[in-house]
Amino acid sequence: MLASTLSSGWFLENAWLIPLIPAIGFAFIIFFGKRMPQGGSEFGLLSMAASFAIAVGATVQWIQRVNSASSEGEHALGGFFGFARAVLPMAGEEGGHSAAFVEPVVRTWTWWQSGGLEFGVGQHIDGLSIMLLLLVTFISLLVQIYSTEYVSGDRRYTHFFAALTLFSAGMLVMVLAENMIQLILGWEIMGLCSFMLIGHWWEEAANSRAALKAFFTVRVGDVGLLVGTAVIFFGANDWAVERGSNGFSIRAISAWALSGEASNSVLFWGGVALFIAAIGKSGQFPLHTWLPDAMAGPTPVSSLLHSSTMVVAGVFLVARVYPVFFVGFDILDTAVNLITIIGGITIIAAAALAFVQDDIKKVLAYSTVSQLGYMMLGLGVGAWLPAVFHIFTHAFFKCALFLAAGSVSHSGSHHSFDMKKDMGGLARKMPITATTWMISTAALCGIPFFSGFFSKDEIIDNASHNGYQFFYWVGLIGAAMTAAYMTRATYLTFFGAPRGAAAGEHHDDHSDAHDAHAAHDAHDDHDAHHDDHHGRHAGPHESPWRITAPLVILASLAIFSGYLNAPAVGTHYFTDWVEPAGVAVAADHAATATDGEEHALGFAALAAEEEGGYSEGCGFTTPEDGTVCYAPKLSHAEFAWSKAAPSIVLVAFGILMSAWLSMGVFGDRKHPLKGLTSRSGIARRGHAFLVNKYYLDHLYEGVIVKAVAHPIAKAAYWINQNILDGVVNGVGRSGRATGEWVYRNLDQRVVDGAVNASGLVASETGHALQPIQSGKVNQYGALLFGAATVGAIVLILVNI
Amino acid sequence: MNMATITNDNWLLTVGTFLPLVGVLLMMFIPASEERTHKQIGIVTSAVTAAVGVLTLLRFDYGHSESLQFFVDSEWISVIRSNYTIGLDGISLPLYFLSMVVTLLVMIYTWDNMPDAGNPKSFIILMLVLQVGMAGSFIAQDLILFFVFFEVVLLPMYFMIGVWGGEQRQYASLKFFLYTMFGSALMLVAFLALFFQTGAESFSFAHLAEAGALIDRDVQIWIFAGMFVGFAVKVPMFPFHTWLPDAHTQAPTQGSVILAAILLKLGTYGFVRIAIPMLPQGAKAWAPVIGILAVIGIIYGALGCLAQTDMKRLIAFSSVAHMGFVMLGISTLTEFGINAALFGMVAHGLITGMLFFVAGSVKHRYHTLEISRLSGMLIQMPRLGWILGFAAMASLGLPGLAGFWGEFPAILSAYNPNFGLNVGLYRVLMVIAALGTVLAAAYLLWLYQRTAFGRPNPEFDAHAAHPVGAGVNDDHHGADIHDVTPIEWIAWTPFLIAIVVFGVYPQLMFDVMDPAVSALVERVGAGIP
Amino acid sequence: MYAVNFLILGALLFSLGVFGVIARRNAVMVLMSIELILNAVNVNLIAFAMMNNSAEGHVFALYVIAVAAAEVGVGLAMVLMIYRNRRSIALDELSAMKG
Amino acid sequence: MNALLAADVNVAQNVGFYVIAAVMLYGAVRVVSTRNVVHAALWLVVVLGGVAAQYVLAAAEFVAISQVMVYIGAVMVLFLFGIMLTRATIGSEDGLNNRGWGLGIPVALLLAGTMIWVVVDQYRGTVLESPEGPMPTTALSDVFLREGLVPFLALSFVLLAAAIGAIVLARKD
Repeated sequence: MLASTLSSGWFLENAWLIPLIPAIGFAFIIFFGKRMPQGGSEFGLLSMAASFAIAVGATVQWIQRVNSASSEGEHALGGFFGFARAVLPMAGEEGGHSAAFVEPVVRTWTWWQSGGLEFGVGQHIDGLSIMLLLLVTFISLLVQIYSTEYVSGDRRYTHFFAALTLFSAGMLVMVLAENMIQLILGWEIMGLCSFMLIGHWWEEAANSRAALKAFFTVRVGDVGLLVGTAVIFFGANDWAVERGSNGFSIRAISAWALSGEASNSVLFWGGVALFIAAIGKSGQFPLHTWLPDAMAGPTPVSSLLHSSTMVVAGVFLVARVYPVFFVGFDILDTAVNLITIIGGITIIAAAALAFVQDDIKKVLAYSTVSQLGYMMLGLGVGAWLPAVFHIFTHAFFKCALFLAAGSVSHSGSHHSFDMKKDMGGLARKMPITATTWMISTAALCGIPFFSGFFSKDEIIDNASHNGYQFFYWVGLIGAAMTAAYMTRATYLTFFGAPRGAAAGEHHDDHSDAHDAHAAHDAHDDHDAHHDDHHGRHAGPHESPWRITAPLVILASLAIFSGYLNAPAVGTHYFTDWVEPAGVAVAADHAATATDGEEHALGFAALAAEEEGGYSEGCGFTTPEDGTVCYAPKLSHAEFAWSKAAPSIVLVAFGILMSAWLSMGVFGDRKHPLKGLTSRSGIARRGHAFLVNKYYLDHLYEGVIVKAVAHPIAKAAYWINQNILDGVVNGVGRSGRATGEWVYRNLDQRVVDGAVNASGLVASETGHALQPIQSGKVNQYGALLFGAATVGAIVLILVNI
Repeated sequence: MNMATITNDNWLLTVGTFLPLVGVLLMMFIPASEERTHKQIGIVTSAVTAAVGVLTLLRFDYGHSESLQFFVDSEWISVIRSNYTIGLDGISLPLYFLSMVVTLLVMIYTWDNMPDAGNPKSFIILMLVLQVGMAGSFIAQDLILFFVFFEVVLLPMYFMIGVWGGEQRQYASLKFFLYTMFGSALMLVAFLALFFQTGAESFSFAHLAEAGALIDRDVQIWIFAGMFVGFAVKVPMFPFHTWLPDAHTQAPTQGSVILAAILLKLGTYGFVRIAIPMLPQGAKAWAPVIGILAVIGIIYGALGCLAQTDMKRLIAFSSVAHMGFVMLGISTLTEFGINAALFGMVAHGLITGMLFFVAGSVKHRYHTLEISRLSGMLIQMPRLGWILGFAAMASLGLPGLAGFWGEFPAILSAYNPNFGLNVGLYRVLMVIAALGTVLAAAYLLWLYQRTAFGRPNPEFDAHAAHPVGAGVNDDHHGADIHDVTPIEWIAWTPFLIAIVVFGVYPQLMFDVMDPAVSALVERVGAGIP
Repeated sequence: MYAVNFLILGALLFSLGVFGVIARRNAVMVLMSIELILNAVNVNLIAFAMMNNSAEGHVFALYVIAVAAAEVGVGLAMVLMIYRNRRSIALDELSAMKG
Repeated sequence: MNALLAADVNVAQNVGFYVIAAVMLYGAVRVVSTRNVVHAALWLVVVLGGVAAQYVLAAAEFVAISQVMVYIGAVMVLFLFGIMLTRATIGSEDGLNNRGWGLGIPVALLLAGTMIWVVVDQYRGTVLESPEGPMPTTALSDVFLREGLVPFLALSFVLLAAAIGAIVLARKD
């Protein structure tokens, strides 16, 4: 049978080990961590390494599987082209490579049952999950290595690693979730760990409040997740049960959504509910306020949260059950839908906010938000693959950026994150950090030939390709703004004159220093460490290898990861490996195997050829009887430098403009001695020039920046802090107030009052005790006989 | 019982239920002054009882969990046609066993946490009697028998609160007593009405479940109303809940734990086992009311929690919210909902019981439960702090812990209720209930942040003299502010393990309950034209 | 003559006894009221025995009398003891003392 | 009064019944209402005596005898001793009723009403044919020593226990 040629392998079969190992590692850390020489971090590292190894193995085997499949599907191309021309004239050139449907590797074990239905827990391995498994394990590993140095000597070192490991485990569970419940499981575990990690230094009220806020805001979104899951479940269940599956299984849901039998309203409302969850988790526009506050956590946490795990979860959710959204919001038939709106707003709003941050981590935080906006936008405009690809590339360079920022604060600015106070001119002191930072920045800005370019540009391109013209422009503007604020941050951190701690000063107001100070609270054994910490930080210097090594690796990936799918140079491996082919396959595949059976591989490729059911096109027309679709057939805009040109130009413009402004604005603020000499040297050469520069300076700072950047961005920021944030806090506060009121008035007065007033307990509520005590026995007598009588009477009445 | 019945070891239930009385008898003859002996007897007795419970678990035929097992049916009060009918099926098995385990653990906890009023003799005797009542209620298959056990529970708890309680114990205990008595009175009337309406032939559940469905609708509604009040008081549901916070706050730790873990379940169990199958049409008529009240309870309880300044009272209010979820599940009359409700009962028993244990220990150390005065628990006693955090997370329904499996399926089931109940209404209820989970997160995290995070309150740091053994890490411990003691570990570990195990692999319980529930829903469906 | 007579008499006595139990504060008085109740029951027993002339009714009445005697004995003894400890036999003070 | 004139009713017996009943009820009312403990005890004697008389009317001599002996002989004495030993004031005393004693009235009325209604509803018109001679004591002894034996023994134990208990309780030490 043809399917047998779809290769599989031990790693694919047992991918479920990948989340299991870190989970066990977590248990080990909790129970034995404190007794271990390395305080339990070794368990974390070991487990992550093991998971990574398995993930690599699985990836390799998956690629083999894909190749074996597409070799089957070769001569399905003709039909594919035919369809492509028929439906979408532009689609022909691309996608000749993803014709054959690659059966995911699904295994399930019975997890719980209800109403006679058994629901499984297991693995659902397809391109998407493979990609994320690899990504998450890899980045978690790097972050843990980095942390061994970064949080060394922390009083809760062990707990930190425990939480970190469990966090990765949660994300991994979610990534290979076979059904929605399992997805929720991973989703919530991550929420919990983010609470533990962001609030890691909970001695400071601010930190614990940030943690609370993060968990709470995400939890608000989770209502959507619960409701959405319920809606989809009951929508899909009957359909799925007929085919030996159930309404939780992700495959069943996808197939059902595309089967054409699903009611659109159910899909729409289910989609909306699920998307609300995604908004909360991925920090999309109205609910993004928790994300910057989450910077209260240690830097490794921020990097892990914002690169590949926590915030990506929302995007992953949308990508995972994409058919629901595809049909529910009928993407490709509209010029605007909920996802694109939210995504677009997020891109611009977050980017604008990033301009006015002094805290380097907050700049990165907002840039993350805005990049997530891109991913959402991509999914919204039907550019599934570019969006997923952007998750992939973004993870590397964003993680690198955060780690670099951490490295700066760790070794350069004495635990401060304030760019204006404590940084500047660090490029010379910390060459490696600076280089990696700038590479990653280039990638983030989308400068050609860096990874970010290939992913982000694809998204923007497809936006116009699929008829979302407006959001095409939003994307472009966003790109320019990204470039601008990143340039500003780069300049403030690494160029110009050193300021504050960067200049070796030891200012002792650590008001703004989040990190290690909280860690070094009054503990004798740590005080020693604390001191030599200071000692090591006599002045800015490069960080030790455990910090720089991950940086270098990530930075190199920030360059090269893009070439996995660089149409500019004609590579499309990523597309081949990750994108599910939108072809109809024989229906018996909807059945999920149970009891750990590997999913029966059936006539995937065969069905695809024989009755060319796919040529109708999944997601556009209903698949013929006996066939189901697991993914909509999407077309890709083909790449052309001409189309890429506008974004490139805008990016370049953004960079130059911002660089120019930055130099002007921040160039010679507050004159440290070093800066003065150089400037006086210039002064000797040409007075007029200096004066002019000064005027320009004045002009920029006084007019342009103040007039443009500040009011607008500040306004956005103000809205953010006061209105949106106010809502979140307000909800909490008003909830509290309502509670007070209800409790005091309703509960204590009305309901309770009624009881107390009823002569049995007491005539007056105030001194309830006195009357109760007096004549207890007699009152019981009265009560007893009274009750007996009443009972008797009713008996009689019943009996008449 | 005759030989035939002995062979399929149905002596198990009778023994398991009445074994504690042996201990009671024994203790009668030992002077109250020998406190250690009494505690030992208490522990041994409840341990043996639990052992019998384990044996029951082993002998239980999981293949037929929908049918009654260890069934005994022998003459009791033939005058009123009430028999000694007992049996166990998938619905009652978890609760039956839970009651035994909880009693055992509470006994162990009592070893060095005797309430101030002292006199362990009567305290332990009361707990043992309580155990008999609880276990009996879960195995009874005869209305009168059930009622007797149901009432047996009442008095010991009354004295527990009234004698070993806090400052306002008389008030709280009397309130508890009157509320429940009021409920029981109406309940008894409803039982008798049902009995006579079905031709006064037998009180056995099986008979009534068949005959009850034939009563015409209006009568069913009235009888159901009576049972509704009786059980709703015990649950407690929204308008009848005000006894709960007082009782919980005033009761000794042991009392609170047993109250939360088992007693509240008697009400919900009554709904599932008696009210709904025996009066299908009445149930259908009342279901929307129950659903609405349940959801009100969810939101209302959560708001109540947000308003609390006392830790124990907060936990008590959270019970109202959680039982709201349980009742919501029941009110949908679906297999999903009732499964969820049954799971929720056990989960809530474990989790809230655990929370009350922690609250008790906090009180024991700080001599206050004022949230505003507690702070930095994680520094002064990290282990206790972590346990509190764990329990809080479980309580707010985190997946992977037991609470989730009671909460989520209940919400899920509300999406389409059974037997043509008003779908629109229930979907609204579902959304509101889902919002309730957010509030749950809010108050529990708020509690945790206020009590566990931050730095210890100086007023307690002051008398932090010398480090004490238990659970030392690099923090110093006050003279009486010490971390979890060995006894507490012994008493708590089973709870913690159970919460995780059931959370990770819920099939353990669903597997037992589901067939029974399906059969039950089928029967209900048959009774609804 | 009519059975109703006896039964009504019993009912009235019983109710009076109940009233006494509820209303009285002095322990001894409560005991007396209980005696009233018991006797009311006895009257009924005898009446029924007469109705279907059998001896059981009488036997039961005798049982009741005996038990009543015992009850009074113990009850008064307790009252005495309580009085000795508390110098009062007012029930409400008693119940106030007990938790 | 038509009850009196009913053909098959022994008038004398009825008159006796009503007279005694009236006395008893009055006594009972006084028992629960008087302000004087001693008086209450004495009124109780009246009631108990009345009961005994009713027994006689109902042809239950043996019960009547034991009633007189046990109650009026023993129990009342006990009561008087109790009153005396607890130094209840011989004169009238206030606060003999507790607050909330009013609660008793409705309960009692309700109870009486219910029972009477039930009784009347059930036994209206049933006539107790006046028995030929008193119930023979042998019959009683038969019941006592045959099926009634176990309860009889149990009862004796109860009495014994009560006696001992009373002694233990009341003993000064």
